[in-house]
Amino acid sequence: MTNTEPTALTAEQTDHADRRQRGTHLPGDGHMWLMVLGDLIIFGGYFIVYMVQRAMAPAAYLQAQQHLSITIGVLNTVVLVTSSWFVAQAVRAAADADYERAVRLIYGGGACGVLFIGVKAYEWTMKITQGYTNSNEFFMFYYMLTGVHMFHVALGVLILGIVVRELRNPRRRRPSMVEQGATYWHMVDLLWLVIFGLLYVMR
Amino acid sequence: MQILAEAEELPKTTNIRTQLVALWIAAVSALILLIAYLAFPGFWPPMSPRLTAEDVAGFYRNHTAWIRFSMVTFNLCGIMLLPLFCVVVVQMKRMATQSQVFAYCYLSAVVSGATLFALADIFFAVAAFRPGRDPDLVMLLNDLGWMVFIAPVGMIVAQNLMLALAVYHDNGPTPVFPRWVGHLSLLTMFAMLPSACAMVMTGGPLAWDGAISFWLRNGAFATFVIVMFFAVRGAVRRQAREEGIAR
Amino acid sequence: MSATVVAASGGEPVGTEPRAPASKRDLWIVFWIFPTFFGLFGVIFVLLARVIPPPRPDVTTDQKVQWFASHATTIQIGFAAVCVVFGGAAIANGYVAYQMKRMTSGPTFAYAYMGAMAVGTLPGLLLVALCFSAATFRPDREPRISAMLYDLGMLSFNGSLGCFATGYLAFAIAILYDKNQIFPKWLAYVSIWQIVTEVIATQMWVSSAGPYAWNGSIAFWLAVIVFGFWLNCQGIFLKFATDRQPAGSRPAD
Amino acid sequence: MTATAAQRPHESRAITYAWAVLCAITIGSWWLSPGHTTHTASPSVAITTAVVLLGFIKGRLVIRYFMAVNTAPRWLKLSTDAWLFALWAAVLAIYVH
Repeated sequence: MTNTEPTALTAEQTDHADRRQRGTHLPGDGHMWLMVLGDLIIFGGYFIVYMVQRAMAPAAYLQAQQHLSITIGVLNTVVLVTSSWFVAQAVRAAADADYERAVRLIYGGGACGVLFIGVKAYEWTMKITQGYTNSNEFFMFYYMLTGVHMFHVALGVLILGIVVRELRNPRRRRPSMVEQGATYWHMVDLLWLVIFGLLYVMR
Repeated sequence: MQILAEAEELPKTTNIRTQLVALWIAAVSALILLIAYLAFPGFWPPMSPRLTAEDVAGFYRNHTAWIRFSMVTFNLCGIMLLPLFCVVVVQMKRMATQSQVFAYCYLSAVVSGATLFALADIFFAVAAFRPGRDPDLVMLLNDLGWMVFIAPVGMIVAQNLMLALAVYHDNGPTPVFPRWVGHLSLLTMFAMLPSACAMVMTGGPLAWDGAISFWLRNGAFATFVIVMFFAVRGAVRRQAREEGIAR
Repeated sequence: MSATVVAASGGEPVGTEPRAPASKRDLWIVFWIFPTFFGLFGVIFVLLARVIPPPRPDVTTDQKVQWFASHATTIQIGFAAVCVVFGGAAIANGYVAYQMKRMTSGPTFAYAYMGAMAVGTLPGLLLVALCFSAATFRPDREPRISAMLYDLGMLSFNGSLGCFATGYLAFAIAILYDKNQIFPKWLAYVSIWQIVTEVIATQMWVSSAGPYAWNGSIAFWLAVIVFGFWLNCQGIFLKFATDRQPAGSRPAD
Repeated sequence: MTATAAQRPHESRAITYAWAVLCAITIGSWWLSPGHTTHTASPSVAITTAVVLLGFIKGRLVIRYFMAVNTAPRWLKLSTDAWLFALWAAVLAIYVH
């Protein structure tokens, strides 16, 4: 996959590779996983509440759902999944000590993240000008879930920036740091897939 | 206290000077506040919670000018007591044998407490702003003003508890404050504690116009501020002598 | 371990004059105020003041007056007690700020935390006490005024968001830059949840019923669960930080 | 070490396959969604069940391949799977109920 020959691996990197092969490697660190699992549970709570509220007025929700543009939803999902691909490949590149490629890939992932925010902002603007505000219960959930998610995306872009800064400094580059950032970024992707399914697709 | 000539320009001398300036700001403000206090007709005697809405509205209508004068003065000078408490924080941080934890908690409580004090006069002043206002609303503003002024003593309780504990734990050879400052602090705290009942009571000594909630509470606080002025000034002077910048 | 702590932050020599042997009693006294205050806070607000679980926002003026009337006694006892003990909030927050001051991340965010939380006490705690006490103080008060006090109290109590969001942000950033590990890194991440719940709670200002109202499943209950978890973690790690602080040390100026 | 180096192109390919499947499912759900203005959508248990299943699959692909949980300790595999299963099962249960 890579053009350049990997440079010498550090002890940490060979150790990671070894544990990965044995299937006992924790990507990133426990602090980040605690945050991710907790965040998943909290969002799970939001999703369940959404479903319960939806079950009380399914017709009204379905009717409101029809005002969302599925094309924009699909576009944004593909953008975010692609950004995750970039970041996941960056983790592999960093594990191979190919830091230049890792940085380029993370730039790609970050650019997709920014594009996602741009598309989302466009979608919000459209919906608000069309008169779908948070006075409708479905749209209240729409703005809340996508808004909180967008906050996570923005935070993720910041985290990717921190990862790039660390990768560019030879004394600070550590695979576990890249993995932490990547773990967070994929969580953002994962949550979006659920939001996409619940808000845009289900009937 | 005489600042030594050779220490005139040192930063630690400035530290002493600013503390003394802060003390005097507080002292002058306290004097002005006392005048405002004497000028507020609602304190002579303190207004009863049992007044009817008409009586309350009539009171604000009849004494508008004096109420405005005293409340604007409270508004302007009330928080100027804060520098005194900040000098107490500086002195608490000097205490040699402890971790300074009491000083931080004291500062935190002082800031919260000051925001409450800053709120009460606004309610009174707004009640006097439009003499023709609906009496029910004037009474509401009057209730809120009295309650904020008298009842939330929790921050002063926390403050004085921290000060007293700090004084008792300051057991080095040269304590910052004499031990009686701790006793006084606790005594003031207990004197002010019962006025929390003013949130509930409509009559008797614990109501906001009562002997305990009004006279004892405010008397204790005024005495505490006056005595603390001298106690803190003494501490600052000792600091100057210990640091070798004054005789 | 203690060597790194001393070297990095705590170990500024405390005076040169002879003094009593170092003790940590002052730290422990202040630490125990933290759980004591929040325990009292929980008991008072749940059992007496009736603010948690929150009364409904979607009721008529008469129902609000009725609600005040039927809970008047406990509300009055509860909020009179709040007036006595709410200084504990200042001490608890002050102690967190004190421990933050021992971090290697500089004093900025310790002061920011202290300031934000000290300001937050007024809108987030005292105003509801004031409004509900004023409403129960005169049962015969004009019903429209009592109903307004009901809204003012509940919205200030549940809807004062910025002070606390600022405090949590300061707390998180300070932890992330700290090398002394006064608090664990994940507690900083967890503080992000707190900010998110505060952001979501903004919706209680536009929503008078349903999941986003001030008693709603999302704006209130999920937020309270997250807050409870976070507060317990903060308390537990405050204890560990107190355990590890060397006797006789104080934060750098 | 040579053995692990040989693993890497394989891992990298797996990530790309996962990406391709995710994109395909996403684009496929375009036809399922109610968000077309040309017709009026009606509730459909079949479509919702499909959404739930596809959502589960997509989530698992992200967790296993992107988040590299495939090579992670067992507790992490179990807890992420438990979250995924509990979430989608609850969604379906509430919907059907």
